[in-house]
Amino acid sequence: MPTLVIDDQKVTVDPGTTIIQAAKKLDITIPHYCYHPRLKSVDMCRMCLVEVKDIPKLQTACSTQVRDNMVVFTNNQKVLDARRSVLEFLLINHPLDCPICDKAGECMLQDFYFQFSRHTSKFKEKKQKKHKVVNLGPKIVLDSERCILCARCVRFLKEVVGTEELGIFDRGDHSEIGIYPGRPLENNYQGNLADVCPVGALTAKDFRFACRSWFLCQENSICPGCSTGCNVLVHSSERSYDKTLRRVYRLTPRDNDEVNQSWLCDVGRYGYHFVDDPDRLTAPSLKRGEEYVKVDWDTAFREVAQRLRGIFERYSPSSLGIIPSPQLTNEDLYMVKKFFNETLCITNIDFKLPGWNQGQGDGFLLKADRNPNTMGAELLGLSGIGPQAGEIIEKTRLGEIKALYLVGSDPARYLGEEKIASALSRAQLVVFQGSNYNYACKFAHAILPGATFVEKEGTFTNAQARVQKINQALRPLGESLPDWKIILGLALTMGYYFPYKAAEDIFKDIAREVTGFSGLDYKKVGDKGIKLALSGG
Amino acid sequence: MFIDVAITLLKIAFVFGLVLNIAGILGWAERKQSAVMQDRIGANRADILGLRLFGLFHPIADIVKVITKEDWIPPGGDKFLHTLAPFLALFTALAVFAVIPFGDTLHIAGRDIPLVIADLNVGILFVIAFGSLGIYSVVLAGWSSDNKYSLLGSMRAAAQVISYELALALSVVGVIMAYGSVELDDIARAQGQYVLGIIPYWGVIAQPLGFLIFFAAAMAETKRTPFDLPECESEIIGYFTEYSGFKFLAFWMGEFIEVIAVAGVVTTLYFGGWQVPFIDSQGFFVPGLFTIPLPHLLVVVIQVTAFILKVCFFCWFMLLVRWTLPRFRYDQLMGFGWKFLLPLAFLNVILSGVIFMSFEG
Amino acid sequence: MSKGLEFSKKTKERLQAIVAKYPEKGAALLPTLWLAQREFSAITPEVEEYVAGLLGLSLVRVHEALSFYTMYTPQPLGKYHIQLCTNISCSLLGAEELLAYLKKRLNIEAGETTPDKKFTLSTVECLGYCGTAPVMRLNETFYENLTENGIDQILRKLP
Amino acid sequence: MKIVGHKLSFLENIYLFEIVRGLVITTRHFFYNMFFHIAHLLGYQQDVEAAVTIQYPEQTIPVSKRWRGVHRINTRPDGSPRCVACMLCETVCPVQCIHIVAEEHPDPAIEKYPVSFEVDVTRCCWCGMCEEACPVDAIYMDSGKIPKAGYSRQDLVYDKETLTKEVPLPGYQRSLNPPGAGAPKVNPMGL
Repeated sequence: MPTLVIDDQKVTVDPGTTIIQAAKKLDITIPHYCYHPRLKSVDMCRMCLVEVKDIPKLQTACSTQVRDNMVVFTNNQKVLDARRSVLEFLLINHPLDCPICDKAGECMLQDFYFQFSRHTSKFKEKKQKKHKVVNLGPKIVLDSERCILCARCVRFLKEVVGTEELGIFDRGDHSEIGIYPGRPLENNYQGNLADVCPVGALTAKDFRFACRSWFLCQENSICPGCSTGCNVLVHSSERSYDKTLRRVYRLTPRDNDEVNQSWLCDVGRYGYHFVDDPDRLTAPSLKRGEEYVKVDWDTAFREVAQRLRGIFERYSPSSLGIIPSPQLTNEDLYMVKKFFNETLCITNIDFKLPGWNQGQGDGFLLKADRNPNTMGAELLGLSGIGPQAGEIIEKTRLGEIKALYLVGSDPARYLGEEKIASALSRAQLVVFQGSNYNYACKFAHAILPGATFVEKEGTFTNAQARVQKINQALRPLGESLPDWKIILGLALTMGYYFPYKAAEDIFKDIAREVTGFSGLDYKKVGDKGIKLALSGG
Repeated sequence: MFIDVAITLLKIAFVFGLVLNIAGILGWAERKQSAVMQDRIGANRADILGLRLFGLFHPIADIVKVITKEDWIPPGGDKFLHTLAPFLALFTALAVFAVIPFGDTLHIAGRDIPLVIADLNVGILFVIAFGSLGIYSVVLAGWSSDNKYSLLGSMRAAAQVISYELALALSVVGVIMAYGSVELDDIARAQGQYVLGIIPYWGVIAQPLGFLIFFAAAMAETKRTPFDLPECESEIIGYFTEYSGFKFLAFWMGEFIEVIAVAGVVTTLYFGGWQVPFIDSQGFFVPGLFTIPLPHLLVVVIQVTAFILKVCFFCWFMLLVRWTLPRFRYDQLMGFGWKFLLPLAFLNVILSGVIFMSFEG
Repeated sequence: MSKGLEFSKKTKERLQAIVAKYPEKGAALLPTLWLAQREFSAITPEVEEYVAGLLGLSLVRVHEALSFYTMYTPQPLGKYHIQLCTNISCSLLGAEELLAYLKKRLNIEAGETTPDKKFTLSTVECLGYCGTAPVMRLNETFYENLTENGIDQILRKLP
Repeated sequence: MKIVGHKLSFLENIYLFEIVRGLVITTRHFFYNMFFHIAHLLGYQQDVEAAVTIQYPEQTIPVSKRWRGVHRINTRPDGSPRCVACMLCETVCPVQCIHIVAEEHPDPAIEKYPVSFEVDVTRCCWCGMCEEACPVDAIYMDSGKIPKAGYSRQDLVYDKETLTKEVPLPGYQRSLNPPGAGAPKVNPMGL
């Protein structure tokens, strides 16, 4: 175990560690461009030069491995001068168009220039003109003038994705990143290129010019795209800065060694648009004749409660069917179970609609099961109590089930519109609770708007049985509410009181009552999540 | 009999027409006069077909605006009293004019027509009584508005008016002593005498201190700056906060009519009423030297005109005061009324008594 | 997806020998490209694909090498490739005039090929003969101390 | 507490004389102004001012060259706004009265342009920081105009077309590039 001194601080690290990693342990940040913790070091940018005692020339911190008794200076005049000079070189042909560059505000070149350089350019010649707005593929745009040729993107595609779609062509100051002519980027991970790029050369089309980065708030969350449960940051703003009036601007991956490292697949990354989609349900509405009338929550609850009770009184609990969705959080699902199953004794609860987990995975991050909380729904026992979800729909068609309560699920997506139409049109009462309009809403007698994953707090349990927390980044759109609150309100209207004030209270109860969750609370789940200890799982 | 009624109605029409018109014009005059005093131009935007006429159309525009406004009654207020209050304010202010003589007795077609609507023998008491009644409108307005600020405003107003009522009434006592009558026509007539044969024996000569007290107290009664604490449109909230539309206009007009009423009473009590110096029913004369006879009708016209001009002057003067002096603080207002004006009024009564007694004796 | 593009047997043998020299097949990219250029006269996209397939490299890697080195050409050249140095020493000694002369004589611009596919004219940076500037390279032969007359003679001698 | 002021003399304490003094001042103004107002009406003494007021909007006060009026967006030679939608003015604006929506410009050399550029003059506090922040010489407040009243809030949200049409008041232009200028003289971004 070599022990070395970095800027007068002693640190002991594993053999084979590089200086930059050792410095990170001491919270010393060594500026760098080409170095990326998850990619091989290539010493391309020369930004991370540090002085090592007894070595006359400066060394690259990203590739120099530590030795015992090494003495490293990351901040002396020699190093600062070198950084300044490197930056001066990097900026020779870099256009000074930060105001229109999408990366401004989160650009490492900009940051380090202000931190270390602040030189006035000595370069009097004309700047090298390169290609601008190069279309690399369906999701990424390249601006070669802004590129500093750190090759992070090239290496990412080579080392992580393995598709090798980008290369550096030409020579000297003509060098440019590019695709092989006529072969655009096609892989499912190209969204990461914009994150990986330390400058504004690679920008995501989805985010391009939509908003300046400093207008955005960031909140830790979990990607709801599949059962991997990649850790993400939600970048959002309550005020809209673009024509589509969106509030969530992008999802970026958040480091988690256990789940997604530093990456995020495009399916999840660009799957957030439903949050601000025009088809969002924003107010509770009731069917009056053929029309839907927007009402307030109390009215909606009263009506749903009254009709549910009517069906209860005329038939039996077995004439009610509940289909929750594995898109919901543990807390939402627990409320569904607690109220409908344990309190109202309805046994027709199941989330496994036929084909629920048959998407297409890619073997890396994207899983075939496109639901973030399948494992949670299983653990909470929302399947296997009674008939399968497909049977519930079938029973509705046969008239055995008179009332159907859909919590966030979209049966038409799996079963086809025809089947759903024939089933739901038979039911005496269809309640749809969810965030976006779907085909089943056509038959709903009451529509209760639910909040999306960025608008509520809660936990997801991913396929590895890892409980991870989502945080609220935005206020729920319109009058929508988190699903657990809707069920809580409905329960209260029907005369059942649950003492929950926040999602955290529900989680405490889950921890108390559900095997596997025992002893957990939000603090223990933390930002990185916690893996459940499941016996025989 | 019938002709008497007709004549009375004619007089009423004349007086009220005059008063209401002057009140309307005062709204314009207040803006224009304050503007001119303050080196401004003043309201001049309302126009009819491009004709602006120095902003004279503004009162009309105001009326149009005020009538088309929503008439709003606070849901928790007393609907009847809320509606009654502004009209009470108008009524009490207007009633005072019934006893104010605006000219000498007119001899026409063998009839003696006194140029006063109702020559009550308790004229002064009538004036003071109606002045006091005016406070009802304020209190009712404040109370029926269901608004604590309105109520506070009206309480302020009630306290203020009652305080100054005393000084007002006591200052008038001096005038009664001087002319020996409470009938306004008599008082006006008595002011046709001359002191030392050349100085008109007007109230202001007989009662200089009384005049000041009366004028100050009367200003306070009208609730205008510097005594405008009940309203204080600009900062403290007054009793007509909850009034809008025409009812607000009624208060507004009531205030101007009060101004004219005060001007009329001051003219009658202290500035010779309809008397014009050196003109009497015989004609123009220089005391002790000569007389130029004038026709009776001309004399009456001159006298009525003089009365109107005097009233206008005092209206102007009261506007002048309003745009010159800043507002009292409330404790200063009460202190001034009780600790200064009232003792002064008593002193005036005693002094007047002593002086008149010694002259008669 | 080489559309029927294939090295001749002789070239294949040479390639075998070259590849054997390197620990990794991919390292033989440059000589293989050189062989390909000889064989197919230019490294067209089809050739790139063929080479990439032969060496188990991605297309992008082959294209990187192709774009980096100037002696590989993506377009077919004329029979004679004239590369005239226009760097400092040569320019000082009249390379610019020579270029103008060549352009006039061949009736093409720099970088173009004559319609009869006989000549291709291109300008290059230093060829390493500054001591005997101006210099031009005709295919693989270098000509030093050039003059207009000298060029005439050289070109006249060509078959 | 410190009481500032002087002790009132007896005459001042009576107030009566002070009141009269005040009345005299206002009366003097009244008659002086009244005289000249009437004289003006009859066409005399036009050169004597009897009122300090200005009859806005017919008359306006000549404003300083540094005075900040309604915003103006400077234009390129082709008449399109110089703005590149960098949103720095929106960022620096202390009252958030600027709202820009950016989009890709067909010309890759320009790259970004504002699809909508709105200034809410009801919110604007006329601080001029947007002028300072603009890196491309696009927004100026040198139109010398006061925003006119509007019948709705939306009337007072000036859009891109309105702002582009504004021209600097003659002699008041602060930009070195007049609207539609050819070669930019100030060229921080090569645009």
